[in-house]
Amino acid sequence: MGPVLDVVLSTGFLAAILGVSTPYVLAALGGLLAERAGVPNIALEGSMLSAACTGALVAGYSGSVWAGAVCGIAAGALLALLLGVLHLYLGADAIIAGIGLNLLAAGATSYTVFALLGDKGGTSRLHSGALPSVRLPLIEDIPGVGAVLSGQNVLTWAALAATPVVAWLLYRTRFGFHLRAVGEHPEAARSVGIHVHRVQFRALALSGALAGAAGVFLSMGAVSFFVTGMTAGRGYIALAAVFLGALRPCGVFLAALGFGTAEALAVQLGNLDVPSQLVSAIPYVFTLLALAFFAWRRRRASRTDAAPAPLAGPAVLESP
Amino acid sequence: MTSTLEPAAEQQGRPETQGRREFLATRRRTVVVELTMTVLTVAVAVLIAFLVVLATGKDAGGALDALLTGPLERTPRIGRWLADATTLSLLGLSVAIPFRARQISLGAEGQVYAGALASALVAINLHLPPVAAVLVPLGAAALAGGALGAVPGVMKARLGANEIVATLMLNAVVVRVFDYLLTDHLKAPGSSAVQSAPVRPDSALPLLSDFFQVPLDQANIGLFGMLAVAAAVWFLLARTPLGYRIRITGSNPDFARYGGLDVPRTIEWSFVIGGALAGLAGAHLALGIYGGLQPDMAGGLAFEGIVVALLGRNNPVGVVAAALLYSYLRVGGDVMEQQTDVGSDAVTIIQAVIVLLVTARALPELVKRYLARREAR
Amino acid sequence: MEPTEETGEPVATDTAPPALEAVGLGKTYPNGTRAVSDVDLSVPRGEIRAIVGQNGAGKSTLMKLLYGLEQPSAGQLSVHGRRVRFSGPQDAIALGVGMVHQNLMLVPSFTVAENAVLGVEPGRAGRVDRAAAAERTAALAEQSGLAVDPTARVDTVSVGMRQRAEILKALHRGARILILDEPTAVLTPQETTDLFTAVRRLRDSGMTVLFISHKLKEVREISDRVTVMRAGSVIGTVRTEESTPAQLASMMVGREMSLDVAKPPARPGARVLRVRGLSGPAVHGVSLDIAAGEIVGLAGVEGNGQTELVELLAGLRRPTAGSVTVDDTDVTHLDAAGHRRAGIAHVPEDRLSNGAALDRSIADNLIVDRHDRPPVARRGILRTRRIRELAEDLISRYAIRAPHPDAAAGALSGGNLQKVVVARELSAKPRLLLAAQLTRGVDIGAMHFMYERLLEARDAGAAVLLVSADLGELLALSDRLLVIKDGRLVARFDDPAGLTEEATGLYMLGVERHPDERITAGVR
Amino acid sequence: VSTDSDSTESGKSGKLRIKFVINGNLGDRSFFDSAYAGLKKTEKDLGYSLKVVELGSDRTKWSSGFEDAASGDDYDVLAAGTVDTVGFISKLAPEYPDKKFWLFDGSVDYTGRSGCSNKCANVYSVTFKQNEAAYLAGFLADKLVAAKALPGGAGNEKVGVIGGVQIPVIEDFVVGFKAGFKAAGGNPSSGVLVQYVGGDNPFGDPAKGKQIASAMYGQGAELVWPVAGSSGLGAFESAVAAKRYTFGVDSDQFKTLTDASQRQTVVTSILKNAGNALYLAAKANKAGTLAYGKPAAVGLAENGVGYVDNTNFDKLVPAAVRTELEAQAAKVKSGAVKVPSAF
Ligand SMILES: Nc1ncnc2c1ncn2[C@@H]1O[C@H](COP(=O)(O)OP(=O)(O)OP(=O)(O)O)[C@@H](O)[C@H]1O
Ligand SMILES: Nc1ncnc2c1ncn2[C@@H]1O[C@H](COP(=O)(O)OP(=O)(O)OP(=O)(O)O)[C@@H](O)[C@H]1O
Ligand SMILES: [Mg+2]
Ligand SMILES: [Mg+2]
Repeated sequence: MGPVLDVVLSTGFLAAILGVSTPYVLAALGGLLAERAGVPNIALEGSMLSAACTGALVAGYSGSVWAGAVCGIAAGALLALLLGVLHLYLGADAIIAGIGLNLLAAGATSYTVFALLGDKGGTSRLHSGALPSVRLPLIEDIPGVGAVLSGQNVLTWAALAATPVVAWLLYRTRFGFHLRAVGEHPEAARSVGIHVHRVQFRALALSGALAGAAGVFLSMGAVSFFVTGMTAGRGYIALAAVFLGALRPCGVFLAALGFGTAEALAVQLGNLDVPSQLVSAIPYVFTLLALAFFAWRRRRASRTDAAPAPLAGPAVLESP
Repeated sequence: MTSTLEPAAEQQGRPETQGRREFLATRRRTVVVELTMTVLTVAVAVLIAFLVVLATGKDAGGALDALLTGPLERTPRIGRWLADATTLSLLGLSVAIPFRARQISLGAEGQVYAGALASALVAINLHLPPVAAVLVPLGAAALAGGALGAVPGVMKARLGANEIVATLMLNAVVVRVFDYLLTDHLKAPGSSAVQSAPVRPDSALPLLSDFFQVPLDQANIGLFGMLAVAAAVWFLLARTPLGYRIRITGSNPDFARYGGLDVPRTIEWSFVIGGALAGLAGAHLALGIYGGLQPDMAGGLAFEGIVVALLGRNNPVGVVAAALLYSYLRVGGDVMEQQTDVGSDAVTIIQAVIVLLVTARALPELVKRYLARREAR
Repeated sequence: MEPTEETGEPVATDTAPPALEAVGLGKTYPNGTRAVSDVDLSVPRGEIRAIVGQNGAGKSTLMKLLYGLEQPSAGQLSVHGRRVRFSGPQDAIALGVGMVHQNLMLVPSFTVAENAVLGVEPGRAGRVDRAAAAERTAALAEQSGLAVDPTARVDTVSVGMRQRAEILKALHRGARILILDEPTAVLTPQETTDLFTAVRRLRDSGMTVLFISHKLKEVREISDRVTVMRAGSVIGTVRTEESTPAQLASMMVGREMSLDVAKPPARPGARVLRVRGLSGPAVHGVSLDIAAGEIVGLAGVEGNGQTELVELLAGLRRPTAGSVTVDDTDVTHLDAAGHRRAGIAHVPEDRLSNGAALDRSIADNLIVDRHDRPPVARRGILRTRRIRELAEDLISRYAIRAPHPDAAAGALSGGNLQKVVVARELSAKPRLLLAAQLTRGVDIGAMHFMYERLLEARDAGAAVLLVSADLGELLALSDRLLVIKDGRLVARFDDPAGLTEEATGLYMLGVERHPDERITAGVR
Repeated sequence: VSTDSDSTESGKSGKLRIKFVINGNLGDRSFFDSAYAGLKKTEKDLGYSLKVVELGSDRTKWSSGFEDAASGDDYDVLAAGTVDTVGFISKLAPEYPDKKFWLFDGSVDYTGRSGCSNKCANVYSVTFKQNEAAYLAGFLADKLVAAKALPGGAGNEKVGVIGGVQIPVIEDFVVGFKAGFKAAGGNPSSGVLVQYVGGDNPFGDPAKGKQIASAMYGQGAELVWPVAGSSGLGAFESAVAAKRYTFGVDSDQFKTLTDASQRQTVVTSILKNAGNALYLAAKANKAGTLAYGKPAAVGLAENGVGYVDNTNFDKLVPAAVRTELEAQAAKVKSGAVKVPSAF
């Protein structure tokens, strides 16, 4: 246990947490935007996957990682927009449409990779490169902090920056204002002339773009190639973080970071003589306990203060 | 005090009956329109699938033929279709019940494993008289699934914890614990594959092929069990006080509470019953399909159960119909992948396109709107 | 008495085009309901036009057409003489049309100011300047005399303030034509008076106002002319000063009708409800008794604890102190189901949020309190035929205008939905009836009908607690009257006959107060 | 899936038609890909025809997929791999006695006591003694780290093994590796870090593979051996960043990796040569000497498993260690050393 403790307290571990958390944070913030606009985005996973694939392919063929990143993010946004078309215009249930789109992304990425490279496994034969890491010349030299912060991928920085940006967007801008109104009471928003669907489309595009950035991080940051199915359920974890974070940017960020920490911890604990399956269950048990604890505290708090009942419940997934 | 409203009531008498006739006619028409439109959308979806195949430059006609008629070509495929539909229906029903109470439970996956585990443990280890040998494991599966359903149910009903997170997390935990138990404790000695010892022959669900004397793959009496369960779920929802409570709670929980219903308990029951049904689906896999436990034994079925529930609009009859349709496409897809040049990825894409189009209910809406407008003139 | 068909020449003699003009306007909903048909309407600038009609007459639908929320299936619309086609409310807003909806359209988690500016937020470069929003709202509130707290979250403020926030919303958008769909239904007399002052002030500054109400007294007080609708059509438009309430009523229902409530004196029996020192959220130490066969009115300015008191008595909230017994059952710590078993029925003040399940059938809505016992259920099984019979019976006895018991409750008009609620609660043959805002939003025909049912219930031996924002209604129906202020009882009139609204208002506002001994006399 | 030649035509032309049924998907960078490559070679060299059926990873489809594949008349040999298909083959072989079945990386029961009712007389099955190759890997690993022989290394004495999931086939690698590590004088319980990728896509999650490898390097591993399909690809990136070393698996990853700096980290690759075994089986089949009806197991001696000895290996491994390794290999081949197995 001693050496493990050392490792856990090391700067390398803290740096690893940031890296591991990056896709969760980005995708969860994306999920948050969609959810707050009243459209549950189960297609986060699909957005991530298609972005990861597109990014690696474009970067590989064009030779520019930036072109790859932009196209990847666009692919993520596109898939979310497809969800918008299906749900908002064609009346599809958002949850099934999301599941269907995840299926579509899985099939289409694998199909494309095979059609282009003749390899079903992924794009590892293609030189696509990774997005650069950011070195922080001065901070780098500060013991402790330097090793944690310097050398992180640009998208990790983007993830850290995304949280305040999303919060600012939601609470300070006209767009965010409309977005929350649309999610909470679409009729009210419509009655003051807000184009509900337009706002929801934009929110979905942003949501997909953020999930896309998460996917691009996987294939062009964490590693530098695409492997079929490489998102490995991270989109669903991100979705859990959206709700665990109580639909608030800060909470969602902390929840996503919590998942990242738990996963990084599980990676470190993996060497102990504990069955690997049980170790990998730790983050989830931890989440369940946290969920129950926070819910219990919220409930107790609301029991004691005598505020009138709200007009409507918090925006949750729409009723099936 | 003379009622000043007598004339009003009388005046309403005539248009009332006319309104009633109109209402009933509209309702009948709606059913017909919905059915026709569902068939039409499926047709359009298949057409688009055809175009997808055509775009990949493969033999689209052959592929479509395989997709649409393949499942009926050989009796084992019919059996596979029915067996698949059995699991999917149970899973769809398991999701539909909490959905009716407006609880988005995504916990079917974990409940399937819990059910499979419980039923297999009983069916491997206990020596029971013939009929009990089947029923006791089934009961154990329902109990295990229900107990697992109770966890997010209680968390939601009593604490208000988000059920989506709770169920997703619980799935992850249960699947890992299942894997651990299977690899470290239940793996059959001497087997090089990770799988449990087979269930006792008495506990295996009797195969339909033994009754009908045609090879029907693994289709088993679980099919009839499932139909009975679907009927029971219909009865529960439509004809029992608990079902009424579930429906009302799903429609407006504030109203339910005001009306004197115990909303938290109703929510818990919806989770528990849903969990029990998913547990039965797990038992169907363990006792009927695999005859034991295997890792990853639910495949993608748990999530597809959600699709089926929503396609069937959380209505038991609809869910069974949707499950039959969906598993038909699953089998058809496999036939297409085996018999033609269309690759497994393209099959996945086609299935996704079909799911997406069938859920997109715009077409029926547009037609209905058109009909309403024409009538209004 | 046939009203004169009249197409509405402008009251003002100038030749300016009417602010609003509709020709042959019609609307059929996708489900086939023809809510508005062939309506001609012309409202000159600077006029307050009242629109009246029975529940379901199509008033709200007509207003939604004028505001672009619904698109007409026939006819044309002009604003200030310009032919227009609204593709959505944004078009109407751009032309200076503002609307306050019957069901308030506010975002619960936003503040009053944020709601007021929603859609036209102040601020530069895509940002929202919340301070400016609050300032502007405060200024507008000042100007128009609509008092609000701009920084309070909407879900924490009173209904009256929500209503005012809605009007500010329209004003903030620079509305020149203001549609008010039943704005007074939830207001106290004082609030109504203030609202009318504000509306007149707006009219005098050139605003055109369309005003919907079921209260003919208000209509006569505020409007210049009245347009009467029945079954989707305009029956006629009359000058307010030339009309009588009886004439308007008969135009609405299509025949003569009396507006008086015949109320035989009460014959109180044994005590049914006994409340002692009841405290809970917003309620402090309330003690009262209600006997069988009497109606006790509870007056108070909205937000003084009457909602909470009723919900405590209905078991929807938990008391922190005190006791409640009904007949001999101590229900203090029981839940809603326990209260219902003890014989309490409850007509909730907000039928949309907890009085009904809108997407369930009328039949389902009628059996919620008795779904698990005979005759509705036997041996754990629902008996659909019995349910159907029960529903048909209640629909015909309470004259609910519904095509079929299986029709969704949400498809009913407001008044008819209220009848469903009342039918359910009264048919339970309660020992104690808690009736909150019994006639909110229902037309005069239905209103009278409700009064009669209420009196019937009383005479059949029920104890009734009546809470209403309509003081006139309280005074007319109550056998005894209590006044609540800040969660405490402040006055008790054992014989309210001869009591005036003004006199009662003084107690409601806390200007006067009865001594405690008088309030608790006989209550031991 | 890609049919690699038209089955009806090959039927007429009398070519031997192989149908390769995969209970998974191609692209696993492991034995399915390797087996596919070997079978593919038979088309060119032996004039066979090949059709591939991918059943995907959804187990609910496997049983019927095999049943359906076997029922067609468009093949002569049905090839399948992994222990998970043993049950299906055992059931189908007696039902289709005129067809041949090739099973690799798993063995049917030829006694007739369970499984095949015809004692699987038409089944050729071959298993791989991956533990033997893993043993050599462990032996080599300890020799390298104990001697601090790797150029530019940090001089750590630990090594890491990354498995996909904890299943017997993977465990067989781990057990063999630890035995070899011990035989070389190391202490496997402190010197060998073992970790599994797990999760929703254990063999296709390179990001997680990279995290684990990084953690291992962080905990003082001098080299890491990923046995986790595509997840392992992340480990090579990690090795470059940490400036440490790796072993490859299943194919010579010094050749297959595209990135030059990643290639340099690959000391050797441990091969489990399914493709080669199938190719040899096909050749024997053509010659009429393929042994149906009894189990075959190929290890070091039969060249069914092995390690790669290439230029990088020569560069990185000191001559003394190479000699010792060869001596160990000879002992394993001769049976003088019995390598423990997870089965
Ligand atoms: N969205 C809708 N879809 C279908 N029918 C509707 C819809 N809204 C209203 N109706 C129907 O149209 C008719 C007119 O309704 P409307 O709301 O305009 O009545 P109203 O005059 O405002 O009644 P109230 O006084 O109760 O508010 C009613 O029969 C109502 O049931
Ligand atoms: N008002 C209620 N709200 C929520 N759950 C309830 C309510 N009443 C009973 N239940 C629970 O629901 C389950 C089913 O109740 P149901 O009314 O169908 O049967 P029962 O009343 O117990 O049986 P019986 O009809 O023989 O009296 C029971 O476990 C019961 O505890
Ligand atoms: Mg209205
Ligand atoms: Mg009962």
